[in-house]
Amino acid sequence: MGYNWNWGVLLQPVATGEGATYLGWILHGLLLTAALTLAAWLLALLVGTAFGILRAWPSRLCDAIGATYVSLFRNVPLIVQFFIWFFVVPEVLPTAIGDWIKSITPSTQVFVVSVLALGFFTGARICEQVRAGIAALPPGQLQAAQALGFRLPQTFRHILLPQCFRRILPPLTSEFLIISKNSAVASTIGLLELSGQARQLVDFTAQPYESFIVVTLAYIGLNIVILRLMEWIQRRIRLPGMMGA
Amino acid sequence: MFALEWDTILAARSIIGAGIAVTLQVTLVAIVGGIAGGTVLAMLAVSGSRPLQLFSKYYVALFRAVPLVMLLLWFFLIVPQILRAVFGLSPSVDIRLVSAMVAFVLLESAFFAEIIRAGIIGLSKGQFHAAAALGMTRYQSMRYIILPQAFRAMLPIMMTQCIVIFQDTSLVYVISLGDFFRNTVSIGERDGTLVPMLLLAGAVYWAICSGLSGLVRFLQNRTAS
Amino acid sequence: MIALKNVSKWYEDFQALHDCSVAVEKGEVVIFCGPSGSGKSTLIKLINGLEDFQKGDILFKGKSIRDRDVRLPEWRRRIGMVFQHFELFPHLSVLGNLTIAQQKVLKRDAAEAEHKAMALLDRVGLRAHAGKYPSQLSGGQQQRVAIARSLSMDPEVMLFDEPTSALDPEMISEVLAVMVELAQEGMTMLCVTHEMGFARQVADRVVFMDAGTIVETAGAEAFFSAPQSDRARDFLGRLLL
Amino acid sequence: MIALKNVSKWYEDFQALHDCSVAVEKGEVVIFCGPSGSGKSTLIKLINGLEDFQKGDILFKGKSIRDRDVRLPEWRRRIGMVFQHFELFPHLSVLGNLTIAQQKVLKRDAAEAEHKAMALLDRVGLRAHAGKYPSQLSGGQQQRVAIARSLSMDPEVMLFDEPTSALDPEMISEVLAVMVELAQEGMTMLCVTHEMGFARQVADRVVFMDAGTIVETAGAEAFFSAPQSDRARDFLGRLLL
Amino acid sequence: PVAASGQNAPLDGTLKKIADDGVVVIGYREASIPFSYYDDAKNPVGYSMDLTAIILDRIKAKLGKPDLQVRKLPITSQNRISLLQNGTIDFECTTTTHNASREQQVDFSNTFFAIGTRLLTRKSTGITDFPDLKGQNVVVGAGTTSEILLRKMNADQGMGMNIISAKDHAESFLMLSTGRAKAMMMDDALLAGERAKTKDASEFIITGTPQSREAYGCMVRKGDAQLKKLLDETLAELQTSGKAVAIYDKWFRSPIPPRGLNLDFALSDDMKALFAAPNDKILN
Ligand SMILES: Nc1ncnc2c1ncn2[C@@H]1O[C@H](COP(=O)(O)OP(=O)(O)OP(=O)(O)O)[C@@H](O)[C@H]1O
Ligand SMILES: Nc1ncnc2c1ncn2[C@@H]1O[C@H](COP(=O)(O)OP(=O)(O)OP(=O)(O)O)[C@@H](O)[C@H]1O
Ligand SMILES: [Mg+2]
Ligand SMILES: [Mg+2]
Repeated sequence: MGYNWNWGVLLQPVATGEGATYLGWILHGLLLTAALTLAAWLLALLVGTAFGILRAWPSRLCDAIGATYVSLFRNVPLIVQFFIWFFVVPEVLPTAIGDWIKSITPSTQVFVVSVLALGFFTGARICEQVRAGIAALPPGQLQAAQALGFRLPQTFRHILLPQCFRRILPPLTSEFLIISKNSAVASTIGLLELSGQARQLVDFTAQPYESFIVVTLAYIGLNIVILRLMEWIQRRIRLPGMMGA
Repeated sequence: MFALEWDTILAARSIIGAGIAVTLQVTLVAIVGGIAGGTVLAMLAVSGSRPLQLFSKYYVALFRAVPLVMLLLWFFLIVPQILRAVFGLSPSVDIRLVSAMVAFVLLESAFFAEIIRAGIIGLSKGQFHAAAALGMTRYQSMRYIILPQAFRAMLPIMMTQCIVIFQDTSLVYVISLGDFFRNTVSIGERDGTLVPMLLLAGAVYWAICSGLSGLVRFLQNRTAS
Repeated sequence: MIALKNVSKWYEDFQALHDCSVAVEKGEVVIFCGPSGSGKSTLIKLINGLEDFQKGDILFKGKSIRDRDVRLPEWRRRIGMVFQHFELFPHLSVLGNLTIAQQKVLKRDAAEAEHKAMALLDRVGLRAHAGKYPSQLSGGQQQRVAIARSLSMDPEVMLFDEPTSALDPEMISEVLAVMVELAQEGMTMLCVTHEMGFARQVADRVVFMDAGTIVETAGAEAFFSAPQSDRARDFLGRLLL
Repeated sequence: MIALKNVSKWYEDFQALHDCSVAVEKGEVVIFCGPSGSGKSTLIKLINGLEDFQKGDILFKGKSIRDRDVRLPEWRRRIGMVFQHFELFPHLSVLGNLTIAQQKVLKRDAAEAEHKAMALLDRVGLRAHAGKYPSQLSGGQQQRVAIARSLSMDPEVMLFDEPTSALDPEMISEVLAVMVELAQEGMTMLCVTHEMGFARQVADRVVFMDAGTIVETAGAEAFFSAPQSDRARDFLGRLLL
Repeated sequence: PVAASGQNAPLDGTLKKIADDGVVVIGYREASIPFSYYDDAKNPVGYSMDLTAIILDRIKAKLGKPDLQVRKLPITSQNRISLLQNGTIDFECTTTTHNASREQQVDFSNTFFAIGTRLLTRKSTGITDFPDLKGQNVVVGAGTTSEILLRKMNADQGMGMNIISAKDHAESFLMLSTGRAKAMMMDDALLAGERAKTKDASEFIITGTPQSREAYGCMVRKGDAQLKKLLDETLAELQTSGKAVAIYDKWFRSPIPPRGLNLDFALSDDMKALFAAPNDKILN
């Protein structure tokens, strides 16, 4: 088919004269993907837990607020959410703030936006897991805590949430894996994470196969590392006598 | 900046319409192809043959490890000639649409395979034995006894997955395929109305998906009672 | 008709059957009994080729299940089987349960299959329920449908694995009645059951198993009145309590 | 100490309690009994403010639960409660179960809480199990930990809702022994139980409920020897069978 | 008489394939104003498309197939080389810069356009040349020569620019018009096209010293000498006969569809030189 394989291209200095190699770009992309995944997962955990608690809180209003969040963030495609965070949010905020946002270093901007978009999108899924996890606890646990004089926030903090998190740990760690893949959408707003680097390499080297193969392998490697990590965490957090330990 | 210019949207309705057509085509092909491929993979996974089981397992693992964005780019940038050869496409076919469809079918096959496999494993061993005891071959028991039950049990999850697919088709953006979302964005970029157009796109997706999720919940409750 | 020759079977490391041999003649009714976990279900499943085994041989009308030209689906088709938990197909109506294998396996046409199904439903007293779904029937009715389903394939032998043990007491008799009738019509039957009254009534022979071995094989009357082995005596003693 | 005044409670449309009045003095042990669904658990939960009620009033040391300055967590803290299914916190060790509320609610420091916890574990005979998790204990041990957990909050009254009915028979006595000791030390106790031997031993009074109403209140001896109402007689008759 | 010698040689390469299939497939760009972009009816039009049409007529004549089927496929900067290599398209004349790294994979015809890479900015920013970009946000098209040049300049001269890589011209311009970027660097002709799209075109200026001169050529498969020769001859004839200038005036100096805007973009010295002496050289 007339393709000139040239794996050496990966080790060539980049055409932009920035003193890196193309492989270095890919590694940088891998680092960004990992950082983005971790940051977004933490945010998702935070947001998802907060709204999950709202949904489980014995108050119709709180439940409605949580449900609205879930509905909004689950029923709009991720890429649309990325675009809205990136293009719409600075425009609907007061002009001064919007202009300030736009003046931030672009690479920082897209990274932060990516964390927000992925975090809130995944948070909606985690919210539902937290809600279900709390609902699955025996109702006696809430009563037992209250009978000891715990206030509701203390009950959630010390009794319900710790149990809920142990139960939902497997889906929570899967979300980590899902975020690592969804993070590729960040390339659409210009973040040069792994998949963004793959495309940049195609542009600059005219050697599409080499860069795509390397980047795909990087994703598979990342996937395997995360799976191992998930197993490790799940083993660590298991309680004696529970969940088949 | 925020005012939707309805007349420009109206003027662009053919572009938006073409986008919707693409979105629906990709969604439909992904669902039909994904369920077909997923069924085959699930059957391989529960077949007695070790190599087939491994094939199914690694297929699913591979396609679930690679981001959809990468998959779309692979088929669009890297291997369109393979698609052409495999499908015997005429040179004038828009390779982006075919790439998107193939990428989605391959990926969704992996997802549906997991769902259907869970449905099959959820059945008691007795059902397999009962079918076999009547003299049914492996294929016949799958076709007439096991799969109908597995599908029925997994219907809500499969329907939810279909909604996810509908949302995910918007990622064809990365291969410049003009689906509903991309065409909406293009109009916004062209007319300087990106903000309202993005909000419009979000609202349309939200309305459709929350409507469909509501429908799934309704059906679920009805079959449960 | 059916013969097991020194059959041994392992589930991974665990040996479930040790060197079992039984021979069943045409028209005979043989009852298998023994404590839980003794290997009765395993033995029944082996005869129908539903599980693999590692040693020995199983013959049906003189032909080995290991024979190169034996096709398992055909083998199983000729041997009927009734399960403890009925295993009706929940997504098919009663009629559908009775016709599907006739049509797909025996390639009977719809009308013929339906005719046969209705005749069998008549026989087990459930003609009126043909259109219902399994979940709408009582356990006893479901088990009778399951027997009719097996019979629809014109089996030459029938295997029963504790067909009444999942049933409420008041439904046991209606299932046993169908089985008694079958036995009286001359069907060759191998039946795992703890219903000793039924066994007494129809059994030609009783096979007593324990811990994967066949401990004792005897004529029914002899077995119940004077079991040879201690273990069988012990077992019967506890059963009749 | 505790008084219910004409309390009525509805679960949506269903009236679970009709106009119930009881008064319990300091140091009294009052047993609640009655058939299933008669409202015993509901009544106990109301006293602890775990459920809302629509009519009447509940007083604790003369103060109404409806009072504006009553804070429910504090109210509940002062009233101990033991549940049928123990409700230990499975993610915490036995020691953790006993210290967490002391630290978070009573703001005791870790050392003090642990000291108290160990003393209580000693008292229920489980000092050696402090480091285990609830799932590693037997039911009887779990319930004794639950009692110790309640006591760790220095309650002025203890409520028990069928504390032994989820236990295997051989474990009931070890839990009852702890409760008898408590009663003898002068703890005010309200206890739902069907253990009539225990009731006879410790009860000052027995309250008999049926269908959401208090049918009879009597001294323990009087109740067991000569119940006034037909329903109580009937209930006792069936219980002693 | 020039063409006659060609007609005698046996067909090979792409021309043979076209003759065999009875179909020729060309690539076009969807939004490169005024070279190749959609008119109101979603047909690709533009300067490059006019040249392509003339080339296609030549091919039909050469093959003696006036009814040769023509199919048009939209391409992007990312897939154009792949699609050409794998035979999806037969050639493309759009806006592809002829450079050395691409020569590894494909062959280029005679140059049909020459551009300089410059800046588009709002007049109000006061930016007039590249040194003014110090510490500013600047947008370029991802994978373009401009991106390479700008990043190089940034690294070499420590200018502290924040460089945004946008995936296409439209997105680049969006960054500029929404204020995310102070300036946009690209091929000057394309800058003129982007500027012409907007309603407040007068607020924007094209400015700055050209950082590079680039030659657009048609891409053909590597080693396909016969097709390249046909393209070279066709383009040279257009350029020397003055027809090319007429086409240039049509797209760069007159109102163009869909909105009747005039780019008002004068013929550059490079273009004049090119039309005087057609060649297939890489500009520096
Ligand atoms: N699939 C299996 N894998 C591993 N061990 C098995 C399997 N099936 C049965 N066994 C073991 O083989 C032994 C015999 O089992 P089998 O079901 O044949 O006993 P049974 O006589 O039918 O008992 P029951 O009266 O309880 O039905 C038992 O110890 C059982 O645990
Ligand atoms: N959360 C609830 N919602 C609706 N009805 C309830 C609820 N809890 C209890 N009930 C009803 O209130 C009535 C009294 O229940 P309660 O649990 O107090 O009975 P009990 O005397 O403790 O019975 P048991 O001996 O079975 O524990 C029952 O009919 C029960 O069905
Ligand atoms: Mg069995
Ligand atoms: Mg109760």
